[in-house]
Amino acid sequence: MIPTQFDYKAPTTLEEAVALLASDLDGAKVLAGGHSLIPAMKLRLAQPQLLVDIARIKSLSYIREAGDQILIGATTTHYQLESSDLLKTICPLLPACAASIGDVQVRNKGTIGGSIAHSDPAGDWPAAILALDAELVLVGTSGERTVKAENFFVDLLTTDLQPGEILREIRITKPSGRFGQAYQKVPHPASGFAVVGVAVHLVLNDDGSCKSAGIGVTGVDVKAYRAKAVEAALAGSNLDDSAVTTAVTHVCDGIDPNSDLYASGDYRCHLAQVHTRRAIQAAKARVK
Amino acid sequence: MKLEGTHQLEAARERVYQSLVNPEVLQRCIPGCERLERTGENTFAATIRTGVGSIKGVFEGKVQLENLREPEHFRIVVEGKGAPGFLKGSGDLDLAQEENTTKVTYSGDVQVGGTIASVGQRMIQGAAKMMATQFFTCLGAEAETEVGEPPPQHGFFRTALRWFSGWIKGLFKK
Amino acid sequence: MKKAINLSVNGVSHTDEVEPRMLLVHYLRDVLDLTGTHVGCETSLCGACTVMLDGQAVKSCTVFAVQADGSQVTTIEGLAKNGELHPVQEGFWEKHGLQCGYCTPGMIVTAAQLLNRNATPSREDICHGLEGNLCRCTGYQHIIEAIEYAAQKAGQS
Amino acid sequence: MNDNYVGRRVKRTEDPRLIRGLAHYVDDISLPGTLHVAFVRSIYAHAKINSIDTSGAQSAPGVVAVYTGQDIAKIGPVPCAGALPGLKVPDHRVLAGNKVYFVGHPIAAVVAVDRYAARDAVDLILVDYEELPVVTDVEQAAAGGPVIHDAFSDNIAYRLSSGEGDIDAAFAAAERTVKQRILHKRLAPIAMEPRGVLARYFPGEEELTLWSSTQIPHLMRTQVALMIGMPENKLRVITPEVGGGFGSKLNVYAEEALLGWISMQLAKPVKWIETRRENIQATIHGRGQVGDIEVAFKNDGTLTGLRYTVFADLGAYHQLLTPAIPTLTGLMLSGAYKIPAIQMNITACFTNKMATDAYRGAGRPEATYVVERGLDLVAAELNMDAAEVRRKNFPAPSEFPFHTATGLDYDSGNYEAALDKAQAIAGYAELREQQRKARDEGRLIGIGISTYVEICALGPSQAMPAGGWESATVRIEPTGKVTILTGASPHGQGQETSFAQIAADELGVHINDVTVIHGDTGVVQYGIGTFGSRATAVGGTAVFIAIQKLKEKAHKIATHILQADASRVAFEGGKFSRQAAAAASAAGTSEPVVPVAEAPAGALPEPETEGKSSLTLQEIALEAHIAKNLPPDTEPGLSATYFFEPKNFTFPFGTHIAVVEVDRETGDIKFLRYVAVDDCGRVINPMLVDGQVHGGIVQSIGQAMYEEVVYDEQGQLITGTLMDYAVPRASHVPNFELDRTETPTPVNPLGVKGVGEAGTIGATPAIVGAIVDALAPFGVRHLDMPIKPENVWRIIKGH
Repeated sequence: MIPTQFDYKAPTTLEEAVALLASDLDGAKVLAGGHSLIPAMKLRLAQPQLLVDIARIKSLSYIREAGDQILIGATTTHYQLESSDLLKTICPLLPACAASIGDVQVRNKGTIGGSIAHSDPAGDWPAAILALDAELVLVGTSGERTVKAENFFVDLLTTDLQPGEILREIRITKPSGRFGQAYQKVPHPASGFAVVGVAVHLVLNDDGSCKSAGIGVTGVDVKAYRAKAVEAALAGSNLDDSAVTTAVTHVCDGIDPNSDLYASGDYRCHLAQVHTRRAIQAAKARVK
Repeated sequence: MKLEGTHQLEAARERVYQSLVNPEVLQRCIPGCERLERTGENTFAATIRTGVGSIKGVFEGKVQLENLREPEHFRIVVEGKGAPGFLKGSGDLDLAQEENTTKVTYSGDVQVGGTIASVGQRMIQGAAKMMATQFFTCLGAEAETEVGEPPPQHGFFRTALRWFSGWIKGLFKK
Repeated sequence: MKKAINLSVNGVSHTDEVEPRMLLVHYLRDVLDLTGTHVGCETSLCGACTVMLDGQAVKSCTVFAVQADGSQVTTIEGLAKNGELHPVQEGFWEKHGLQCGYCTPGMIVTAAQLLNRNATPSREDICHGLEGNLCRCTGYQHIIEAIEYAAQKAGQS
Repeated sequence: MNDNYVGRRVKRTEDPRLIRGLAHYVDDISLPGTLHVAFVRSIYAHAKINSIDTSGAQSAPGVVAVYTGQDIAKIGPVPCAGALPGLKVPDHRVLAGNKVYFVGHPIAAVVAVDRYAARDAVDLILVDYEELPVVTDVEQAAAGGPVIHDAFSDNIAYRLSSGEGDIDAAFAAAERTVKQRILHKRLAPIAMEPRGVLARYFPGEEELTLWSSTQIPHLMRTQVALMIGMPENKLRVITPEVGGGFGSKLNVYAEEALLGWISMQLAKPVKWIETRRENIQATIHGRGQVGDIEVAFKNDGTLTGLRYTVFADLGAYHQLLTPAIPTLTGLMLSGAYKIPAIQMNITACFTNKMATDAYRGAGRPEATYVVERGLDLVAAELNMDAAEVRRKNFPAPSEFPFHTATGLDYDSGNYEAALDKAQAIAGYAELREQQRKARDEGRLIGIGISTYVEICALGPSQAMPAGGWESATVRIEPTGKVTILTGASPHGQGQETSFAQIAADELGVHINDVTVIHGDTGVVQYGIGTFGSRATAVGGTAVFIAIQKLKEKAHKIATHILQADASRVAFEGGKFSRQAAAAASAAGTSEPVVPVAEAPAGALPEPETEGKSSLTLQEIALEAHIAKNLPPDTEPGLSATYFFEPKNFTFPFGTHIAVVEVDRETGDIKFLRYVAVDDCGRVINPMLVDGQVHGGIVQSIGQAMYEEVVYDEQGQLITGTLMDYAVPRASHVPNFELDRTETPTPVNPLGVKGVGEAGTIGATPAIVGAIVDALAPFGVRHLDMPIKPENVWRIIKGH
């Protein structure tokens, strides 16, 4: 319940934050909403020496359109995303995913950037941003770089963020054309984390066939992943029940699924299939 | 938790064996091993600073090699204790020459206790998997390195890790 | 290593020096002696420690006091105004929404947030809104009825 | 009795402080200069302690003292009240000696200036462990396994067989039999407020006060006094607000005595508040049985015999009632049925785990569960309806008191009425029809029924380890306010309201003029506590009878002052009146007719009783205290104390019906309906009764579908936080449809039976029965709890 001692800095600019992180590459951690880091600190599983609180950097919290992109600041809270009227219109997958995270208190304080940077194997955001083929903007002392979501998640709790880097922004190409989206989740009865979570972004051709599909899966592997085999099987298909049912059998291709007390790997993959199918069907039904 | 699997390494069996029982290689390949000091013929005192993501701990313990039958078999036992609890792993490794490659078959057991056991149930399998992958990826790289070459560097592991993480499918059976 | 913080709790301004690691819940309880906010788990799950931070329900066991510097905090003690119970408090009393009372302050603060955002919640909305609060006594039914009562009551006034 | 309050939905008088955050639980009490204690606990399930290095902690900032097993030799063992023949009782010290026996076993206590410093110092204590072989499986423990306690030759704490009737003959002559192995996994009670103790020693007065979150302040006082060698009358236990107990605080724990002792060593207040991880590791667990149920029956469904052979997983040590819990299972194996021969065989074993003990229901849910599962198996075997096989074996209302082959005499009952009512509410016949149709459509709907009986109002002292009575003092103060002191200290049940209801009606006063005081051994006469669904039936009865005693005295004073013949003075509407007048004042009144006046400031009023034809209790109380006009040989004051000893237990009963639907693809289980008709005898406050039932059912849902304390093979407790141990949330529970029948008990004058544990006893078999019934098309007859979606999916997939 009680973390070890640490020093705390609350810079008001990103530059200051980057400099502070660089001052102690091993011991400093970024604090955003704190809803991944503080629980670990309370159990003393994480013992950072310095917390750099980026929540006071005003310029990091926003949801806005810029050209054909949606830009989301890293310290935007889950609740801000859940309740964004703009997103409900232009990219409803994001509010839907946000609404399924933890609970209202967590959503009020937890941030999208913190969640993505923590890369919990059962976190919800990674699935959504993978389905949307998002780009992540990382900033460090040597400047800024952009990484595709699918290259960002490396392993269990391990991302492409290098020591000293801060995730600054999430960029998503604004969905266009005839598209439909859905997020399906089986929450763990105790923790609320995804036993399986599947985010689907479908784009249809004029004839109703599938132009492209983005499918992000969380909870199943040590990190969230894009179910590319399913995406490939759907592309060009007419998305009828048999096409979808066949496509989703590939959701665990190349994956060694997690096993824990609640669900074995077999069952997880089975759930992933069922919920991928349900999510695809729900997304299809939402195409306007 | 049981773990087992096989690895095909592009090197002769003797070469692989020598890498596997070489303390310098072990220190480089046991994830987070900061210190490995010989305390007996096949026993070593170890300091391991390891973890995943922001979850980190320092473990003091020992590494022991047993049942050495060069070049076909040995057993490795790793034990560590630290503030987050303790971890113990043991594995039997069997090496078989298959043309120009060596097939390493291993079966082992990992136990954790203390805080990591009581709070980390959901991720322990993933963490063990990740560390075993790191260990074997590293060993593979070491064994495949030509004699006299400098040992592989950290950056190589990071890249290799990415590729290998999908490759150990079926490695773990509960 | 202590940091100075200044925050307003239930409308009263406080300035203190605290260790950065001090959790907001410990600041409220141990420093300000506002013990209505409880601690029920150590993994940010049970919601007993829920308070309003700048109008948003948060788990005060998962916020450092330093993070709340400059903020407005409302705890269960600050919910009743001028001696008049908040409609959710009334609902809990009227509908027997509590037994041992330990989870109650967190439940009430969370329910107040729920009604702020949705004045006419369905049973499902209420259950979804209470995902972050555990109660071991009531079986939730009376809590749900208490919140329905409060919604109705607030709607009438 | 007046019925202004009793039987009505009276809002709780304790709520205003609770809903405003102004109530005080142990951790809310702060004394100046309080030191904080944190524990070093074993991370091994079984190990020898070679050494403990406390030097780092001793010199850490803020640390005042560190204690280990070597320092506490003068503190007596943690008590066990289970006195069974041949019981092995390990020496259970407040800190581990040279061995640890379970994960969470306390090894050292650090005392520091605040909780942060204490916690920091815990990490600085180095324990050198030498691991020993571990036994976590109870059957392995019974079969040999590593022996845990050196003092004993094996791990078997006791064996016991009980029951009446010729069980062998019953099985030999049986037309049919069924047998099923059934697991009752360990559960964690998870009171939302963890345990906590604040101890303050007064060196001058040589007095110790302990504030503790406990269900049994007086028993704790006695036991802690014995443990730390302090005169019992110098020890005061105060139970402030208690944030739930569910049996987990019906105990005397190592920490309670140790904190008292530490306060005496340091002459400072010391506080320890349990963390949730400590709570899951080192507060008692419930259940923990593995057994075989065998039922003998006739082809028409008539039960002829029942045998339950069980291994009970006690854990490493006995807590207060650990060994007694499985024996309670044996008592209730007749369920709601006529079964001529019953036998229970217990093998109770030590394992490298925390002790099991009383968790809501305490041994009785296990009994109800195996009996009800047994009845479902009989129904399946005979292709009978689950309700009909039950109905066939009920004793008729005329057969009460009903003697069971477990040696009990059930007080009163009408089991068929409850079943009929529940079936009517559920629309049972239509439900079965819907189920048939749904199955034709490929949907999996299941209906589960449980017709339970529980044993409550614990209980006659003869049947209890020590004292089954309860006490009450009722006092009318000089100003007319009514004070009730009860030994049944509550932890959420609402006795401040329900006891005040009883008193207000009996005394004809307004409920707000009654204050119920509990949980302070310095104020309240000796009492037993709140557990075993006993508070109202035993404690409430004590209040009721104490009031009658008080009224006898008041009557005597009234007769004297009114100068009337005793037989002509009657108490009605809150007044003692000469009979002629009584008739007039008795005219129907819905509000209490004697609102007690406020005392004028400064001085008590002079009694103005001259020439009156009636006297209020307030007036009599004032006379009794001023004592200038009392009958000869009358003690001044107006109070009465009564210790009520019940002659029997009570046996509430009811029918629960659960309807579930299983998702064929995922194995997900969803409630469609939940109907419960409970009969807890006479009802004092229906709102509180409903609350008790709701809460109990949800704990049953937890047990049936989510909850399980899991130790791995090495004895590591891997469901160590609420991230893995799933306590049901609002979204997990259905809307409950409750109703009641009311069959008063003859055991006490209130006619109340008790309801605190009905939900955890009656509901689990209905829920499991419903899930099994949903899967009946796959040939399933039994599934062990918790039934998770994956279990269901595997069954469906296998077909």
